[in-house]
Amino acid sequence: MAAPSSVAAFGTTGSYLDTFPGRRGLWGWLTTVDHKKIGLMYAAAMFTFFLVGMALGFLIRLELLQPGTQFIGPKTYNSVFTLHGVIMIFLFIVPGIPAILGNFILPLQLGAEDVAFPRLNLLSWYVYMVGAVMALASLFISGGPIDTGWTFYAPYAVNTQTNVSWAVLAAFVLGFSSILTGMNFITTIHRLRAPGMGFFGMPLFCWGLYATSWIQIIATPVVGITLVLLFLERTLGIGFFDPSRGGDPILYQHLFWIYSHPVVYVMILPAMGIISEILPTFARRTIFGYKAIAMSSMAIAVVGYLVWGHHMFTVGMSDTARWIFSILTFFVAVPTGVKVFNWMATLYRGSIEVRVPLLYALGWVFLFSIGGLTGLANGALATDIHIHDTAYIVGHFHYTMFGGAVIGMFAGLHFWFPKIYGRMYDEKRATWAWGLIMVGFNTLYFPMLILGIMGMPRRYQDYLPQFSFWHMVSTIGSWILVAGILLMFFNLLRAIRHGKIAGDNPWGATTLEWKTSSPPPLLNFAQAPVVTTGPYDFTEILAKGHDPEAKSL
Amino acid sequence: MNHSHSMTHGGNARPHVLPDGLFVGIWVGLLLLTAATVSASVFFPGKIGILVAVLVTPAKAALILMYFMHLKYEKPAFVAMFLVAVGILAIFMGLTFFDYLHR
Amino acid sequence: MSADHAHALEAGRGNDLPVHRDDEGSKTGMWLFLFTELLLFGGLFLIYAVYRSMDGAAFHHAAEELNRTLGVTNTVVLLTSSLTMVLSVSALQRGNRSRSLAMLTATFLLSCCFLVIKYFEWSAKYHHGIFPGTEHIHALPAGEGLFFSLYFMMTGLHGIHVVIGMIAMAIVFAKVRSGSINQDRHGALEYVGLYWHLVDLIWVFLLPLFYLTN
Amino acid sequence: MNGASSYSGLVDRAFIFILGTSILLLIAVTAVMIFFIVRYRRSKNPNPAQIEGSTTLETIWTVLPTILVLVMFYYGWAGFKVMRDIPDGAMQVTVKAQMWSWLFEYENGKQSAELIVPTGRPVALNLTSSDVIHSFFVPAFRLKEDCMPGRTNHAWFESIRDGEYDLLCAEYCGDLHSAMLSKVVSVPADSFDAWLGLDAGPPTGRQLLTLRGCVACHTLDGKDLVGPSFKGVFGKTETVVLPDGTERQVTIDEEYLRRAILEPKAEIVKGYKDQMPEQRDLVTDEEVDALIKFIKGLQ
Repeated sequence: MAAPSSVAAFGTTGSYLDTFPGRRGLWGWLTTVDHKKIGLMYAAAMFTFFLVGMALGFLIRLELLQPGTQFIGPKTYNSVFTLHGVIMIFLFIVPGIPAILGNFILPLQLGAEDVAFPRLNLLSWYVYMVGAVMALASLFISGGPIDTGWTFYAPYAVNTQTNVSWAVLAAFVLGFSSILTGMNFITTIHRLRAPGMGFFGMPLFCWGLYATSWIQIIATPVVGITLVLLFLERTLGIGFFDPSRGGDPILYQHLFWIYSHPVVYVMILPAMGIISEILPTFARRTIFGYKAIAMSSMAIAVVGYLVWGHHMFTVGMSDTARWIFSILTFFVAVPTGVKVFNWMATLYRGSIEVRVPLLYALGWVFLFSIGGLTGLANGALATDIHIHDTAYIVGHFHYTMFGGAVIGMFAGLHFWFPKIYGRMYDEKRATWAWGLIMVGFNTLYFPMLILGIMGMPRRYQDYLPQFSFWHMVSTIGSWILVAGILLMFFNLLRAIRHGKIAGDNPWGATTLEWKTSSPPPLLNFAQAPVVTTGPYDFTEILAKGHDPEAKSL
Repeated sequence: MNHSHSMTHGGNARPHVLPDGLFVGIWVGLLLLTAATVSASVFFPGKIGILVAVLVTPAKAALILMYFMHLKYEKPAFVAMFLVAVGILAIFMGLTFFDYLHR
Repeated sequence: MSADHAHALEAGRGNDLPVHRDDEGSKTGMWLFLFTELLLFGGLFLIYAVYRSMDGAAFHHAAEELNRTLGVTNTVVLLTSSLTMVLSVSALQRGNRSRSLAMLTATFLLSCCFLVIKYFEWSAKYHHGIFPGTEHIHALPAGEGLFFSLYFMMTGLHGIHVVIGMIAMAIVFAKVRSGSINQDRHGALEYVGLYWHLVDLIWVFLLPLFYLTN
Repeated sequence: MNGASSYSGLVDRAFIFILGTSILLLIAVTAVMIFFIVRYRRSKNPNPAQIEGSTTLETIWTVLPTILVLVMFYYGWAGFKVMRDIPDGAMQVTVKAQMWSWLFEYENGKQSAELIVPTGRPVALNLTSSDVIHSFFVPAFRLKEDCMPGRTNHAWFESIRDGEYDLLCAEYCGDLHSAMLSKVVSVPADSFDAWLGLDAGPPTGRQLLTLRGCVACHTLDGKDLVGPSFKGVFGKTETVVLPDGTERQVTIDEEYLRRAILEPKAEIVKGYKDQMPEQRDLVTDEEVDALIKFIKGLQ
C-alpha cells in the first residue's frame, strides 16, 4: 500500500499524543479512531462518573453513621444508593477495564496497529456517552431520580413513580456499547495477533479480555431485551412481570440475573488478567501454569452462565432449582482457586522487586481472596438464606467488585501509566495512597460482613441500635478510603505533566507493549513485531541485567 | 508500513460460490417443509402437529444456516462459535426450567 | 508532514489507507453480531417457553385469533426473499452486477410485501382491541393476555429488524450501483445477506410458536 | 448471636465450617504471599528460577478444592433441607406483607401485627404480598423467605426459646423499607393457646390502625411521614388533588375520611404522592366506622 512516506513516518515515530496539524484540540480527540486515544476518552468519562459514584457512596456512609435520620431522609437515601449502584455498575465497572485499559493495551500486546474495527470503536464511545447522558437526564426529567436499586426489580420498578423508564433505556444503550466493544475485541484477538503469536502465546490480559468479550456478547442482549420489556411494562402494561396479569416477577429476576451474574465476571476477568501481567514482571520470572490460568478464565466465563440462580435462593424458586444452582455455584470456586494458587507459585523463587504496581497486585490478591471466600457462604444454601439481602452481601460484593475489579484497574493504571504517558508518577506518594486505600477499604467493608451475619438487612436508611458500633467503624473507614483514592488520582494527574520521563520499559517487562516507545507512536510500532518467544520470557531482560534507575521501595 | 500486509494473510481469498440451482433447491425444500408443518397442524392438531413442528423447524433453520448463510463452507471456528452461542441459549432455557417444572 | 496527510492517516485507518483489509475479520465481527441478535430474541423465546409451559391451554385458545393464512403467506414471502438475497450475493460474486441489483430489488420488494401483510394483520387486531394496554386485552384470561403481549413483542421486534434490513439493503443497493461494492469487495452485501437470513431464520421459529399453536 | 429455632444449629454448623475454612485459607494465602515476598526479594535472590508449571500441582489444586467445595455444598444443603421440610400438623399462619407493615393471620381468623408463636411447636408460614416484593427475615431463626405478590411462598420454623425476636423486611420495598419492622414473640405453649383463644371482640379503631398497617405511613403524633399525620386532621380544611389534576378545597369530615380510606386515589391531599393502596375490599363497614371514630377523637 503506497502511503506517502511522511505519513508513514508520522505514524511510526513520535507520540500518539502529539497533535496532528489540522486536527487540534478537542475536535482531534472527538473524531479520533486511534484505540489509545479512545481508551483515554473512556478514562476521562468513566473516572468522572467514578468520582460521582464515590461521592454518593460517601453520602450513604455518612447517613449510616448513627441510627436515625442524620441529614437525608428515606426517599433521598433510596435514590442515592440506587444512583450509586447504577453509576458504579453500568457506567464504570462493567465497561471499565475493557474500555479503558483493554482499548489501550490489547492491540499493543498483540502487536497490532489498532483494533479490528477502529471506527466501530469510536462509535462505541459515542454510544456509551449517549447512554451516560440518558442516565443523568433521568435524574431531572419528570418523576425524579430512580429509587429502585440498581437491580430494577419488578414489580417495584413497574409501580414506582420515579423515572425508571429513562434509566432502563440508558442501561440498554450502555449494554449496546459493551456489545460493540466485545465484538471488536474478539475479532481483534482472532485476526490481528502478530506473526508468531498463537492463541497460547498471548499475554494473559488478552485472555481475560477474550473471555470477557464473549460474556458481553452473549449475556448483554438478554438484559437488553429484559430492560426494554420493563420499559414497555411501565408504558403499555404488557404484563410479563405483573402478577395481576398472570406475569411472574420471579421471571424478571431470572432474566436479570442471567445477564447480571455472568457480568460480574466481565468485571473481574480482565482484572485477573492484569494481575497475571504484574506478578511475573516484578518477580522477573515466567508465570506459573500459563495454560491453567488462560483456561481457567474461559472456564469461569462458561460456568458463570450456569449459576445465576444463587441470587434467588429466597424468592420462592423450586427447591430443585435451588440445590442445582447451589452446587453449580461451587464449581466457579475451583478455577478461581486455581488462579490464586498459580499466582502464588509465580512468586516462588522469583526475584521480587516490590514496587507500586506489585503492591496493588498483592493487595488485590488479599482483597479478592476475601471476596471470593466470603462468596462460599453465599453459595451454600443454609447459610445463604440467612445472609441473603443483608449487609454481608454488600460487603462481599464490594470485596469482589471494588476489591477485585477496581483495585485491579488501579493496579493496571499504575503498571501501564508510564507506557500511556511516557512519564512516571511519584512512587512514594503512590505508596501512601495504596496504604490508605488498603486500610480504608478493610475498615469500610469488613464491618459489613459482621453486620450482615448479625442480621442487618441491606438498603436500610435506618437501623436497630445493636448495629450502631460496626456502622460507625464502617463510616470511619469510608473517610480513609476516600482520602486514599483522592491522593491516588492527584498523584497520577500530576504525573501526566510533571512526572519524570519513564523510559520505554521501566519495569523490565516482557510483553510487546513494552517493546515500543513510551508513549507509543500512532501506529504503535516502528517495526512490525514478530514473536519468537512466549509472552513471559525473561531471558533477554536478565541477560541485559536490566536494572531500572528507580530503586526498590 | 510493510507489516500491514502481513495481517492480510488468508483473509481475502476468492469466495467459494455455490451454484444458483442449489439455492433454488434449498428454497423448494424450505417451502415443502413449511407445507409439512402447516398441514400437520391443520390435519392433526395437538400432539402430532406439535411434534412435526418441533422436528421440522430446526431442520428448516439448519438449511438456512448451512446453505443460505454459508456456514457449511466456513472454517470450523465459525461453526464452533455458533454452537457456543446456541448452546448457551439452551443452557439458559434448561436451567430456568429447573425452576418452573419443579414448583 | 502536511495537514492533509495527517487527516488521511487518521481517517484512513480501518478503511483503506495504511491499514490492511481483512474480509474474514469483518465476517467474524458480523457473525458475532448475529449471536447477539440471537440472544436478544432468546430472552423473548425464554419468556414464551415459560408462560406456555404454565398455561398452554390459554396459548392454544388465543392462537385461534391469529390469521394462519396470513402467517403462512408471510413465511413464503420471507423464505423467497432469502432466496433472492442469496442469489443477489452470488451474482455479484460472479461479477454479474445487473443481476445482483435485480435480485436485491426483488428482496426489497418482498420485504415490503411482508410488512404490508404484517400491517394488515396488526391493524385488524388493533381494531378488535387486541393490543397491549387496551381494556379488551386486560379483560382476557391472564394466559391469553400474555400470549398476545408476546405476539406483539416478538413480531414487533422482528418487524423492526425487517425495517433495519430494508434500510441496509437500500444502502448496499446504492453502493453496488456506484461500484464501491463489486466483485472484489462484496463483503458489505454478503453481511446484509447474513443479517437478512437471520431475520428469516427467526421468523421460521415464530411461525409455529404463534400461528400453528392451536 | 444465638440461634433460636430448631434448625439454627444446623445453619450455624454450616457457617462455622465454611467461614472457618475460609479464614484458614485466607491466612494461608496471605502468609505464603508475604513469606515469598520477603524470602525471594531481589536483593536476596537476584537470579529467578524460570518454572513453567507442574501438572501434578495443577491437578492437586484442582481436585482438592473441588472436594472441599462439595463438602461445603453438602453442609449447606443439609441445613437447607430441614428448612424446606415443613412438618405435618404445623400450625398455619398466613403472612401478609404490604408497604410497609406486616399482618399475621391465624387459622381461627385471629389477626396480629406481631407474630405471636408457641415455643416448641412448629409454625408453617404462608407468605404473600399485596403490592411489591418483601422478605420475611428473622435473624435469630436463620430464616428468610420472600413475600411475592401473586403467589404464596412457604417456610416454617420452631422457636426453641421464649423471647422477642426482631423481624425485618429484607427485600427493598420503597420509601419506608427500613421501618418495616415487627417482632416474633415466642411464648410458652399454654399462654399462646390462651391468647389465641381469647376473643377480645372486634378490634378497636386503634388496633385496626396497626393491623391494617396505617401507622406505617400516618403517625399519631403530628409528624408527617409518607402520608399526613392523623393527629388533629379531623375538621381541618385541605386542598386535594383529583386524578385529572384539578384541585379543590375539602373539609375533612366523616364522609371525606370514608372516601380517603376506601378510594384513596380519588382525592389526594396536596403535597403527598399517590401511594396508598385501596382498602375497599380489605376492610368492613364496621371497621371503617371504628377507624373514623378513632381518628375523630385524635385531636
